[in-house]
Amino acid sequence: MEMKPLTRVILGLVCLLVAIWLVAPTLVVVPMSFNQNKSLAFPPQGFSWQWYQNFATNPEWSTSFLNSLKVASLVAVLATVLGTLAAFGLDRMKARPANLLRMLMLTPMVVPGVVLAIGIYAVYLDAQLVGTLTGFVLAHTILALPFVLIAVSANLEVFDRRLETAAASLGAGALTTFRTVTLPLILPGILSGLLFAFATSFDEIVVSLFITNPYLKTLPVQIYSSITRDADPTVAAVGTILLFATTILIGGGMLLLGRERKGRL
Amino acid sequence: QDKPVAGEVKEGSLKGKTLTFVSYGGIYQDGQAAALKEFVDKSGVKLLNDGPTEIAKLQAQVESGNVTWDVVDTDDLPPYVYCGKLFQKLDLTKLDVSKIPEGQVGECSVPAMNYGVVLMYNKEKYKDNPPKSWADFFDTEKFPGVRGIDGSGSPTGGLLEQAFKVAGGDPKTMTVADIDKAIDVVRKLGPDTIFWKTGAESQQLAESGEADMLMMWTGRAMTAVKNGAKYAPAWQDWLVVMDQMTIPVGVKDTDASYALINAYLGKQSQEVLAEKTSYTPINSEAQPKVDDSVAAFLTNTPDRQKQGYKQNFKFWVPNFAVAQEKWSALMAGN
Amino acid sequence: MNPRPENRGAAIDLDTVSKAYGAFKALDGVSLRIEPGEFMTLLGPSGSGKTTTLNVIAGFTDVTSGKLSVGGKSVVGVPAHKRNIGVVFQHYALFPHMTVGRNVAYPLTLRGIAQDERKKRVAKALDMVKMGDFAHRYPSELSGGQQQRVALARAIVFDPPLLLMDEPLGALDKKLREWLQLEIKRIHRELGTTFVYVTHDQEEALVLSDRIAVFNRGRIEQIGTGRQLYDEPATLFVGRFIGDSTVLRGEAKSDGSSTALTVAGETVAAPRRLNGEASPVMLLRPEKLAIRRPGQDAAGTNRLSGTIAEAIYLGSGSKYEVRLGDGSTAIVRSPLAGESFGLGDKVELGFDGADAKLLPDDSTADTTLT
Amino acid sequence: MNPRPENRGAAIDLDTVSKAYGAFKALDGVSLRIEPGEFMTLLGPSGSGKTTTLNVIAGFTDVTSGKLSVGGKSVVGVPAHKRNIGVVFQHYALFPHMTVGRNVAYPLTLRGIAQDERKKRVAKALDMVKMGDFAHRYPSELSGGQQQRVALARAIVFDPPLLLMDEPLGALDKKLREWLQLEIKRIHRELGTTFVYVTHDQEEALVLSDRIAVFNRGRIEQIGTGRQLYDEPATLFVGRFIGDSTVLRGEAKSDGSSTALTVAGETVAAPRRLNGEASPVMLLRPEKLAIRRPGQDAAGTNRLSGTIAEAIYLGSGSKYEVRLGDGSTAIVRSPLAGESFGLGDKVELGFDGADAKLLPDDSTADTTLT
Amino acid sequence: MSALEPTTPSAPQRAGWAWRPFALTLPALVLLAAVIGYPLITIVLRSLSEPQWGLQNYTWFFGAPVNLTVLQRTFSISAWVTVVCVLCAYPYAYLMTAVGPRVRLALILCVLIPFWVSGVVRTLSWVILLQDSGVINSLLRSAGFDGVRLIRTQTGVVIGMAQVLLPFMILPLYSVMKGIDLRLVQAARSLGARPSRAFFTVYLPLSLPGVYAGAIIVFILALGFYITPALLGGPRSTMLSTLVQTQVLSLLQWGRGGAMGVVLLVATFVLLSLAAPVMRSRHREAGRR
Ligand SMILES: Nc1ncnc2c1ncn2[C@@H]1O[C@H](COP(=O)(O)OP(=O)(O)OP(=O)(O)O)[C@@H](O)[C@H]1O
Ligand SMILES: Nc1ncnc2c1ncn2[C@@H]1O[C@H](COP(=O)(O)OP(=O)(O)OP(=O)(O)O)[C@@H](O)[C@H]1O
Ligand SMILES: [Mg+2]
Ligand SMILES: [Mg+2]
Repeated sequence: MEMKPLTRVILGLVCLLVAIWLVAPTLVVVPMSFNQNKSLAFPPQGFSWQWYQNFATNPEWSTSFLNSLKVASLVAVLATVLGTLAAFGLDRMKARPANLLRMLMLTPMVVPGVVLAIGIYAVYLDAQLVGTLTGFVLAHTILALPFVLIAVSANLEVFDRRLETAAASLGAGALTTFRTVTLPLILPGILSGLLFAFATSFDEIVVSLFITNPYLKTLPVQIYSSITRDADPTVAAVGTILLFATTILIGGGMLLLGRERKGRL
Repeated sequence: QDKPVAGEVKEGSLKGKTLTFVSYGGIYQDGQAAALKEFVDKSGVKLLNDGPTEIAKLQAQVESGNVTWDVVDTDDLPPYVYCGKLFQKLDLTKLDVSKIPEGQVGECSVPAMNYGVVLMYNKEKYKDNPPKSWADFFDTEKFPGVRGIDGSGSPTGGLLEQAFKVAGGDPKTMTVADIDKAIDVVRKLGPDTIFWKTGAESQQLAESGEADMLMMWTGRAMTAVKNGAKYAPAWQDWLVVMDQMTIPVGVKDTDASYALINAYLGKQSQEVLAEKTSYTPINSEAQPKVDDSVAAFLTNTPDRQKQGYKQNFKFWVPNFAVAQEKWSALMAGN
Repeated sequence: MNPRPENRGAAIDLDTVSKAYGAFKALDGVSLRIEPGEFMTLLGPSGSGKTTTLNVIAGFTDVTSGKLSVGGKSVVGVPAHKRNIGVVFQHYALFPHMTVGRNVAYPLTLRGIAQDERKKRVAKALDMVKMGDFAHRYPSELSGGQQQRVALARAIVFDPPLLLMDEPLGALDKKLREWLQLEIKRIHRELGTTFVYVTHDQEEALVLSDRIAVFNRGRIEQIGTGRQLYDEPATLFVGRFIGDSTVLRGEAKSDGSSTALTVAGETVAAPRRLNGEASPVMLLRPEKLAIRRPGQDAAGTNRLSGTIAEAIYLGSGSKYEVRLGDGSTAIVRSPLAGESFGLGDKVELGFDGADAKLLPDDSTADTTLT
Repeated sequence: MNPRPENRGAAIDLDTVSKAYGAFKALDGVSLRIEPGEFMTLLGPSGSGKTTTLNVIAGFTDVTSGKLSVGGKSVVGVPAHKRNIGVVFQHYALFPHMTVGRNVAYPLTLRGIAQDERKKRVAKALDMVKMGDFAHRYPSELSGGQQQRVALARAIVFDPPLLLMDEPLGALDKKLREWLQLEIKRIHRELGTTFVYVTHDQEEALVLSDRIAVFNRGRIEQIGTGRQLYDEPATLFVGRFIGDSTVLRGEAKSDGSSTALTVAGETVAAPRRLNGEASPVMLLRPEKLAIRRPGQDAAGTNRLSGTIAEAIYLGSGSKYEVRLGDGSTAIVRSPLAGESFGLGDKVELGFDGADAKLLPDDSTADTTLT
Repeated sequence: MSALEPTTPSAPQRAGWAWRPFALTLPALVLLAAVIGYPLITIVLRSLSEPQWGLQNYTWFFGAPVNLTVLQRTFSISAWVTVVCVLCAYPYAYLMTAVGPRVRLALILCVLIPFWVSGVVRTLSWVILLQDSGVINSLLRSAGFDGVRLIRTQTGVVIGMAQVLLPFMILPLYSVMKGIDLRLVQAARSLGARPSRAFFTVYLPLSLPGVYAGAIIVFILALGFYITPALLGGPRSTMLSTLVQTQVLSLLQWGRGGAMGVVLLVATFVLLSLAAPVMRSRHREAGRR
């Protein structure tokens, strides 16, 4: 879209501010992680690696971190698959039932966390799911599902369905059409759904606090207990590690994937 | 059967058994686990640590008849409020409570450790004329400045009683209607009052100097000072607080739970606990080796014990729900 | 017609098919039988239901009522991708995220055709539409006509026994169109493919088709060869839609063997009886009308006088619009060799009564014809 | 040409405009002057740069080099919305989130035209394209041709002094197209609007345009009236692109006043000198060729023998493709009245040397012509 | 080659997707029913049955002014957060579609990074940044603005919450904007629309699905926020979740907590269904059958 130079400058500035706003609180974590004292004060004092050491050597931290990775990855996949399927179904349904079902699927987002958490806990006690990987994955998947649903639905709204017809006419079955035509074109939506799902699980605390047990703790549970009982900068160290890990992973990944698709104008 | 002795464990008595001990995690629970190490080694029990303690979670277990927690460390009020409902009435013949300070053993609980809620003030702000008591804390004219109050959830009975005193009442004869009067005193502190939500936040408030007078847990106060906060405590009427050891209703092996608690109450266990966590032991014979900065905030010295203020349990337990509701209204800006 | 012996094309049978969008009937009882290997063209005004018919055959549109079979079997419930039908969409429907090459290779990939073979066939198809140099472009980097050609190549590349084409050459210049018409004819001849073809170019329809179905408002008005439609239109609509025509209206009188029409005082007659139509009209093709200066020697049995209202130079001849006495317009085509007339010239038109077609007046039924 | 006196149309001046996409030159030094009120048609093969030219004029595409002025003023840097140009896009570009009515009202709303007036003008424009009943539909609920008509109405409704139309009638049937051609002509005449028009329909180009610019590979080959292009093509490309043509190639010999070409043993001559072209070709229009059975009385000074390779029935006459001795094809059109020939018949073609055009052979330069 | 496979005449004729759409939603629905359907029903039942059967929990909810204040505040803070998110995310997402791959990468990173640092930690960072002695106030002071109160105000809460939720707005928006046919904007320009006009009448409406998607996520998530308003706000920015938390976790007042949850749920759904017709426009409906 054409823009006046002034508009362009203003847009750039606004976005710069937004970007700073987005990353500033994350960056604050970095200096805090090198604090010499066991404190989350800012500005931090002294310099020390001890919190990183703590993260690496204390099994509570490292295992909970790995657990979170595991749970979040499974959740991301499961929720994305289920959510995308559902978004499709809804997209192809008559408006009325679709709206109803859509609402239903949004409930996990709306019900206050505690209320849901205790409900799920009661169910899990009966089903022997407390503190199990399955338990975590199922609960988090439910919580993540609405994000995937919404993100994918938004993309389906703007997707040109005539292309699916074209693919079918060329001999592509439903699945193939989906894989070769629909999927690549709504991929941005699915990817953002996937990210949301992963992040939801990775950061979920309220339900996790209830369904956790000594065998299986996720990172947020660990962070929570750490932060409620003592101001442990290990939390900041974890934050910093995540920050750099993601920057490298995402940045590197995107650079490696290389050339942007230039299909669409 | 022999009278139990705190800290004594029968060799191999719990071999093959498993106990789940629930507390609040972090260094506190680490310390508790260390304190119980001897018990575990000797009895041969397998000890699992769980947490954090959520009463609602416990309730769900009790209601479903599927109780997986064997010994639970809780805040000070719940064992009184839910005594008999969620927590077993304790059979004191199975425990040695002789070394526990006066008046701390409840019907359903024994204390897990002591700490205090202490008034901390900014030394630089008040210099020569520091606040000395809760009365000063509530006096914004003589002592202007930002106050920080525990807003992490439940009301602190002791604080409300102090507030009620400021309003001219006598906590000993407090009635339900008086709760409002006490809360009004807090409300009058004005919009500048900070209600901190986590211990970490209170510590952070002290270290950054945001608040001039802070109601703080002693452990946090100690850490803040250690980290360079220019704050000092006013010990007069510090509020005695303790975590409680309880046994939930419906545990599979009650005796094993008793054995754990009894071991926990032992002198040596309590010394280990204090050294690891800097909380005050509840065995009066315990002599933990701690450095000066920690010692300064231990509450079990005779002096401290004299200055301490115990809340009126008899009043708060039945009125807990009412107080909570009124307190929530204050917290919600009403 | 005349299904070729080597025939592998599929037969299509539409039986009183209707398709409604809400209250609006896009198709209204369409019955159409297409023989294996036949080249059937759908002709009709904009919005008359041609694309909808193709969509029904291809399986993209559910019918509201009616039956459909392809290759002798009912295809109700057969999903589009199993019908093995090549489709050129009016809107192209190229995949924006694939290059031209991958777009065209797509149906082959789906059929598991080996890389080598695939490359060869893609190259061949692209060469046929003269897009060989563009395999690496994305659709957004092509001109309109180039996109259309890619769509054509994509539909043809996998040799489907049935090809549906919705104005596949509409965006192309004459030369290219003629070249591709030849190619399409070749495919039709060599492979015996059944074609259902939509075009607005009547010449194209005449050149390519075995039969033509004329659509109007969701119905088929007539099906027949190009000559049949031109010479023997079943309705006034068809007569006016196909080719140029002059329509004479007037007071009608019918005797035993012929009908006379009085147009603005002049009477013309045709040797056919009225079939009870209240208001018959007389339809004349431009080449059946002879044009000359008034009083010149006459051809034909009937004559009408008028004035030249428009003269159009057509390269290979001239086309005149002649205003008649009743204000209506007659269209006359004269070869370059003939006499030429200027605007406003008074002329006389002569024609043979046998060349006129008497038809019932259905012109109120259609608003898209002027 | 001949700008009308009441003229409010805008003049356009393109001065050696080039547009490159990477290494590919979509426009390569195009210079084009369009007079105020002129009707200029751009003709050319698919991908030759017509749409790009329109985009440059409308301001959607930056030029790589060259100058452009509209209405006498340079429009470099003038944003598209200030150019006040109506555009019918080849891809329609209807707003999918607005009804037909709101689509057409859009330019009026932008110009702050009052509701009443707006309604009237929208209704008029929609009626003109015969879409009056569809005002409440969304574009996705229309057929291809209906969408195109809405696009047309939207471009016309605000009476812009300059209208750019990219195949505005391409998806319409003949009748509707003729009706809209008349409307476009009327607008052109009554309002003096300048038109830049892209079409693939040569008849349409001839009917509508004052002048035609023939594009080829990003360049303009010739600009002139339809007759000029047909009768006096400047290049072989133009000659072959416009209308049917027969191209004779052979050994050439030139004397003082005429040039003789030997085609498969038969020699034909044209009364013009070679202008130094190494390999001249002779271009003949179909109607300049007379067809007859061998030995029959001859017309014209030259004759060639051949065989009927294809006979096409065209409604108003026949078109023959005649295979000549050297394997090339001659195209002949004969009126319905004339004699008719069958496939394989031996025939003789006669023509007047004066009717043949001698042109340099540039056929290697273009691959899209067969 | 036979043209067609044998057919099953009874199956419905369908383009592309041979499965019934409902089947596609089934797995999600089953999981939904299993994992939260049951708890949800229990909650509703408990809100009606504890301590006795009846509506007492609801009359209590609507009888206590503090609840209504907090409910109203919850919605208004969420609305503000949503507005701020839309306003900030829109230009940002747009820029993402308009720049080259390198800048886009940087912009995407800025969006994704906050995702990975625990929400609790991030909120603590905000406390540090916003507090009176914090970084932002120091900056403001040196710029001459003294005594700007950010922390413990609703402004502070909105700033913090919006930052946490911004990625949920930006990503759906970006993915929709990427698919917009810019030729339509050209068309608008040719018809006489100033860039701003073309933007508001064409680009914006076409990007609305993304705005709606993001806004719904943000708004609903904001409704349930607990930690951030608690830490960044004061008593005057308490949100409903905190009250629910207190009722359930501190008081074991299931009935009341449940009733609050149900009220929140119903209120949200009412709002959503009011918004639904706006969100499903007819021009898309047309493409479906
Ligand atoms: N974005 C692009 N990138 C690369 N090449 C392009 C791009 N857009 C157009 N072209 C090329 O520029 C040339 C001219 O395109 P243009 O659209 O002007 O053709 P046209 O004359 O309108 O053809 P048609 O009649 O098929 O519409 C074409 O060969 C096309 O492939
Ligand atoms: N989704 C829809 N909703 C309502 N009416 C529709 C829809 N799709 C098509 N129509 C209508 O159905 C009729 C037939 O449309 P169809 O596309 O078959 O026409 P067509 O013969 O292909 O016309 P064209 O030559 O213009 O492409 C048209 O009048 C059109 O407006
Ligand atoms: Mg159509
Ligand atoms: Mg073009």
